[in-house]
Amino acid sequence: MGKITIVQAINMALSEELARDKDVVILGEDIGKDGGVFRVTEGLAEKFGPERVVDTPLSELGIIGASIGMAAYGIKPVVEIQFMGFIYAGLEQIFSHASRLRSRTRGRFTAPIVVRTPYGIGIKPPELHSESAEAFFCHMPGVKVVVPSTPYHAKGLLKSAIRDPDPVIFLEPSRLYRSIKAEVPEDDYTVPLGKAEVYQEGNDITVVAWGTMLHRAAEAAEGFDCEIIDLMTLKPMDEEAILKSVKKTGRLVVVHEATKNCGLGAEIAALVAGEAMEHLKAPILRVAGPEAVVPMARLEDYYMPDKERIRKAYEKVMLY
Amino acid sequence: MGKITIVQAINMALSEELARDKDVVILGEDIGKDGGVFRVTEGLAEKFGPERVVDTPLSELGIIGASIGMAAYGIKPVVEIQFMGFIYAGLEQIFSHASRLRSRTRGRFTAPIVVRTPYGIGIKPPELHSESAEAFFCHMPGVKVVVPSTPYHAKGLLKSAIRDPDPVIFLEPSRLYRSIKAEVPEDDYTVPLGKAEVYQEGNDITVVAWGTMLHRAAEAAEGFDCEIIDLMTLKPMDEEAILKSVKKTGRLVVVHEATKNCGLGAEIAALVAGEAMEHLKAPILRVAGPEAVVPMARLEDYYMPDKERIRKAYEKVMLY
Amino acid sequence: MPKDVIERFELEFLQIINEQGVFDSALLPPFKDPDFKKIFETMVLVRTFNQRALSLQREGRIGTYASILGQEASQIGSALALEDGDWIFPSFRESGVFISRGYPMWMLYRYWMGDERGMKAPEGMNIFPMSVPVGTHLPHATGAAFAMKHRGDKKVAAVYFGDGGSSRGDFHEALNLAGVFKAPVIFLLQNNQWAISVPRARQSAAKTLAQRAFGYGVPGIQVDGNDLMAVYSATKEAVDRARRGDGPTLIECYTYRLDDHTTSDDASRYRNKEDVEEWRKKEPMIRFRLFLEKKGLWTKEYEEDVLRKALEAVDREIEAAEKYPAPDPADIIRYTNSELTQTQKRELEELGWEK
Amino acid sequence: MPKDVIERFELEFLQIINEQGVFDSALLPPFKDPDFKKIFETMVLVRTFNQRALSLQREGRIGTYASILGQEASQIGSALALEDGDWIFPSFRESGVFISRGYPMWMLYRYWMGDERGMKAPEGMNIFPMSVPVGTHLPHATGAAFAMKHRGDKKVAAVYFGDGGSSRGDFHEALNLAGVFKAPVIFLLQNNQWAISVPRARQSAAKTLAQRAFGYGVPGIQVDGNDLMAVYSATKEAVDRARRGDGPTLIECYTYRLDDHTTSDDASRYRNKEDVEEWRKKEPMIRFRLFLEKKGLWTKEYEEDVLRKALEAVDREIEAAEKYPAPDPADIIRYTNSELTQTQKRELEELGWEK
Ligand SMILES: Cc1ncc(C[n+]2csc(CCOP(=O)(O)OP(=O)(O)O)c2C)c(N)n1
Ligand SMILES: Cc1ncc(C[n+]2csc(CCOP(=O)(O)OP(=O)(O)O)c2C)c(N)n1
Ligand SMILES: [Mg+2]
Ligand SMILES: [Mg+2]
Repeated sequence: MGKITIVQAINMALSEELARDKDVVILGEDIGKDGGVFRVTEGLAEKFGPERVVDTPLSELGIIGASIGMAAYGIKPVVEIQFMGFIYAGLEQIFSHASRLRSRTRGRFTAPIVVRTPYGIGIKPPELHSESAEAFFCHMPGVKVVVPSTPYHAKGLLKSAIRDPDPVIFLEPSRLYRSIKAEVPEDDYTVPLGKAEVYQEGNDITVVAWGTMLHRAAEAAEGFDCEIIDLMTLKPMDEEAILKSVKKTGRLVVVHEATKNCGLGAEIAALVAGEAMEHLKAPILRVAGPEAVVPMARLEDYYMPDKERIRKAYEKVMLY
Repeated sequence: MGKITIVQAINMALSEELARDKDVVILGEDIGKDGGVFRVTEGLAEKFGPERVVDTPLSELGIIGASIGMAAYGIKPVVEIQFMGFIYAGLEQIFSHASRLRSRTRGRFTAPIVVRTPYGIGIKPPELHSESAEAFFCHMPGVKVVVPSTPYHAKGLLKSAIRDPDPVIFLEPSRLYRSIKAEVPEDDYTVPLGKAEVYQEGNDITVVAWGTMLHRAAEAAEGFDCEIIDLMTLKPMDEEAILKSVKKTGRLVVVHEATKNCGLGAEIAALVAGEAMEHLKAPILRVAGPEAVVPMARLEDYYMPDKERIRKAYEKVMLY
Repeated sequence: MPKDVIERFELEFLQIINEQGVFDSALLPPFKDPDFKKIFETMVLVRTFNQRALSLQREGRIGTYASILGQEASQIGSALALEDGDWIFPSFRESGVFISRGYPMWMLYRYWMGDERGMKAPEGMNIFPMSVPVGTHLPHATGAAFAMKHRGDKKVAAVYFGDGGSSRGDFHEALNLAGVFKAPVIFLLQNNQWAISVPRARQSAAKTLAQRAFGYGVPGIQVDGNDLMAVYSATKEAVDRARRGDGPTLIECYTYRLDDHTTSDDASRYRNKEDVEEWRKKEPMIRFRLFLEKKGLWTKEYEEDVLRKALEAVDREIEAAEKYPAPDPADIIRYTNSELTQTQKRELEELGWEK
Repeated sequence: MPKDVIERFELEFLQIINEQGVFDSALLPPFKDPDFKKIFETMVLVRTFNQRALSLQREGRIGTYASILGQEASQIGSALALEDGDWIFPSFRESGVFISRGYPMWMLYRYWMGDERGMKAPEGMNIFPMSVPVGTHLPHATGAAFAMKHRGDKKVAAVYFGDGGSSRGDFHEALNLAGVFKAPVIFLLQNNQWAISVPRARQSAAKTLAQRAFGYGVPGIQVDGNDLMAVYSATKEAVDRARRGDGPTLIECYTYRLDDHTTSDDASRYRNKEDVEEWRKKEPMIRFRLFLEKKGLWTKEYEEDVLRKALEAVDREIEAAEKYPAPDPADIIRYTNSELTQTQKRELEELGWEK
């Protein structure tokens, strides 16, 4: 089998999970005949039927809310939200219910839903189609947040997410959907949640990133001895992996697309400032979106951290 | 006039603003005859009539959404959400619309709404009545977030919020509502948004807090030389005030009720770790809620940072 | 071609036993005499539970409590139409539903004491925890019903919510999805005329809330919520329809909240005594007692005996609740995820909660 | 007492000009001949704008665009019933509404080029920016209408949204609040039968979407959305009612999306050509042309002339749009708040966007 895209890898994971377990049901707008606006679910409705690949009304609150009841009953819903900018209507369902059901009933009921949604900047779409609101979900105890950055991880992480006993928000970097290709095993492997991976080893700067920014941070690393960590599970975070690396390098740069203020970069910086201060040789820098919403297409490129901005941060921590 | 509570101070601010400007309208569940579940709006419906103190259906999304249209049209809505745990249904309206309307129309339309809501832990209520979700709103560019910690500031900040041209989330610490009293001038003063205040001067530790935790952090400070900053406006944050103090003390402790992960404490820690690293003599510590939702009454006291936990942090940064 | 009428709707109202205890025997569900007595006994038990909860709150032995006084028929009548495997999604004002489905009363008291363990429903009892954010649990019922259908299980989901809850977007999306999915779910709208201080007329300009059903292509009916037999009968019809695979129903139980909203509320601030007194005359126990009497099933001694037994039972439950060991603070963290996270392990240690 | 019918509803459908151009003169709004011609000219202009947008997109000169082909009557007919001071809350598929209210076409093109400045409505023109998150703008219209009432202004708000949008909780809460507040707002549901690939029948089990109105105690009507006169007439009635102080109305315009959802969509994946062709025969221009012809107001030469002028006008607008200077990156930050924050000042400097 040749190299495949993230879209195909996710499709493969969904297809395999639908085949493996009759209780897996996927729901969302336009995921049936249309195969999803990004074609992630292409072919699944034909293969598994409209009762398992369910086209829904335009009802984000409703389908996320319904998925909680489904999951509590014992089937396994995988909800697609068409773009992350439309997940906010379901935020109350996720935060007030999915994240708390286990705690509220001391384990009697749980809500192991998966909510998949494309996120991030970089495809010059209409407004609200470029959101990176991962920090909201990371601030919700009881919720897991996952971002794959390669086709291999996309498949393995999604399978883990589907089999996970907790609610998982699965964020798919829309810019990477078709822009990178890689070999992906056809067998049934998983990539564990909660574990980061060293994407590139190095000694001088620890760089933490995910999604599109992982690749950009790596491109920008030329000429620097960066240890680049692909965080993958944003929540619960692999603190040990980050601390271990920072203890080695003494420098930390976090790169993300979301607006800087209260983004996940803040948590990573705070973790290190609290637990590894004595190892730091430079300020902790965050390269992130400014205090503004993501602009429309004409200005999009200005907003998103680019190679130059990232390199500046690397330089700054090295020169400190 | 004698000392008054925060409830009374807010009532006074609302009453004065309703009297000052015919276009001020307050809306919410049970704010009319009932005077609000905390009696914050007591007497206002009688004074200003049901067209200006508007009892609404149970419709958080709807009233926050409607307030955006009202504000754009030119009247001044002040929405009460009964408890912060019920604001989530309106989060999309705040984030996808109120926060972006100015940017989206390059200033042609704006949404200067005020959303008031009691927040925080400490009154042993039913579930979801003890939320501290300030970080969500701080992560929204275009939104201001304000927390008063004394009756004086409550009145002055609310008046500023009502007159502010941007959307403001005004969080009222429910535990402080009636537990502290102070003299509050009867005249028309305001306390500016965006400015922190030094609540107590000191030289060894900068402590940043707001709401209930401000008072607790101060109680815990006995025997330490703490400079305690009452942040008041959580967004936009008074970075200068924080950095100035940390440059003096070299130590930072942030105290908040919300779960630590991706809470506002992370942003404050990250700011300092990025901008004032060279001044730090100790790790940055956050005293905050654990990775769990606020429990019900029987366990509530365990969750909320107490004097002992705060003192431990002070000790730790001093002994480092 | 001008202004053709393209659809017509009729909304029905069902009452079987009126306020004087007079009943329509053609409509009376086919219960046996012992069943009627059993129902009365449940009403007494539920009311006793409720009265004791109110006094425990006054004594500071439990926290805020939401009384169900006046709503016993709506709650018990509907719960009675369900079967053991069915799933129930209650709001916070459903003691009567819990108790008539056999939920341990001591656990309910425990919950109102502020202890999550009270909502850990016994295995096999599919009662979701009370939903505190009003109306937000409706989609859960739709989802569970979808799952029942998916699995081919002949079960139904029943969800309880108030007139206030009917104004939330969750109501709309849950009913609309249920209609589209033909999901076996019964929407039991407990219209008790008030959402704290907001009267029903301020909640919506619609004359009834049942008529919302038409907008979703779903059957809807308004029933006299103080008539247990009417509530039972309408619910039974809806349950049968759902179990047959014919989809959801919206039932508006027209009743009245006789007490304050909760023990934190003072209803005298916003409604007048006379109206409440009018409704007190229509409360469901009076009518059911008259009905039993007409059927020769009621005597004063019988009721006294029932009440005494109920008081004893409730006392035992209170004792059990009160002597239950205090919760472990580590539970705060422990039940957040399926496994402890790295952060949580560190926190448990730092907080000294680990054993 | 059993099952009394307590409410009855009838839903009406309005058509004035049928597919053959035959019209009911009793119902025909009192337009003069030049008005009818002006309306036709607007239809041509709107369609020209739309066709050019589609080709600009194919040439890579604008971004994703949502065609309105087939919906011209629903959009223009309703917009025509509004007055200049009224407020309009459009979705992203409302070019026809914008243009018939006089919104500069170059600004619309600019917007679809990915430039926020295209939604900076000219002063005095109260058109909200297109709402991208479907259905979320309905409460804004209710709120603006509330404000009009509060100020005693004799204005109305009109909000446009689709069949998909009607499934969202925002729809429910906005309509319910409008009913309670008796707010002067017209809910213009553009039922074009599709929400991307989801057909109307999958959006709700209800036969019509107009019947939702009953659930809010609000008048509702379904109109032939391809009949401009019917749309105008129903909207005018609703606008008059609202302006009189008699509250909101829900109007379902029954129409059809003839093109792909947007330029990013391929509708052939999910609907068959034959159905689309059936609807193409019913599209609003054909019928309006026949109507004009019957009234002796149409000739081939007239239409050719109108079209030529429209093409010229649209070309000028495209030119204006394309030569408009590029936006300033500092605008990204500058328009976030009323004033720059400390963070933003630092960021502008760091990013080198300050001038
Ligand atoms: C979403 C939400 N908003 C507000 C509240 C506060 N609150 C608790 S009960 C209640 C009224 C509920 O009215 P209704 O739905 O009619 O139920 P009832 O109390 O009458 O049983 C309110 C406003 C809440 N719990 N949840
Ligand atoms: C809340 C939300 N969910 C999903 C989308 C993606 N999306 C854009 S348009 C559309 C369909 C809208 O259908 P309808 O409301 O009928 O309007 P139409 O496109 O037919 O004009 C969808 C699903 C969105 N923009 N907003
Ligand atoms: Mg009620
Ligand atoms: Mg549509």
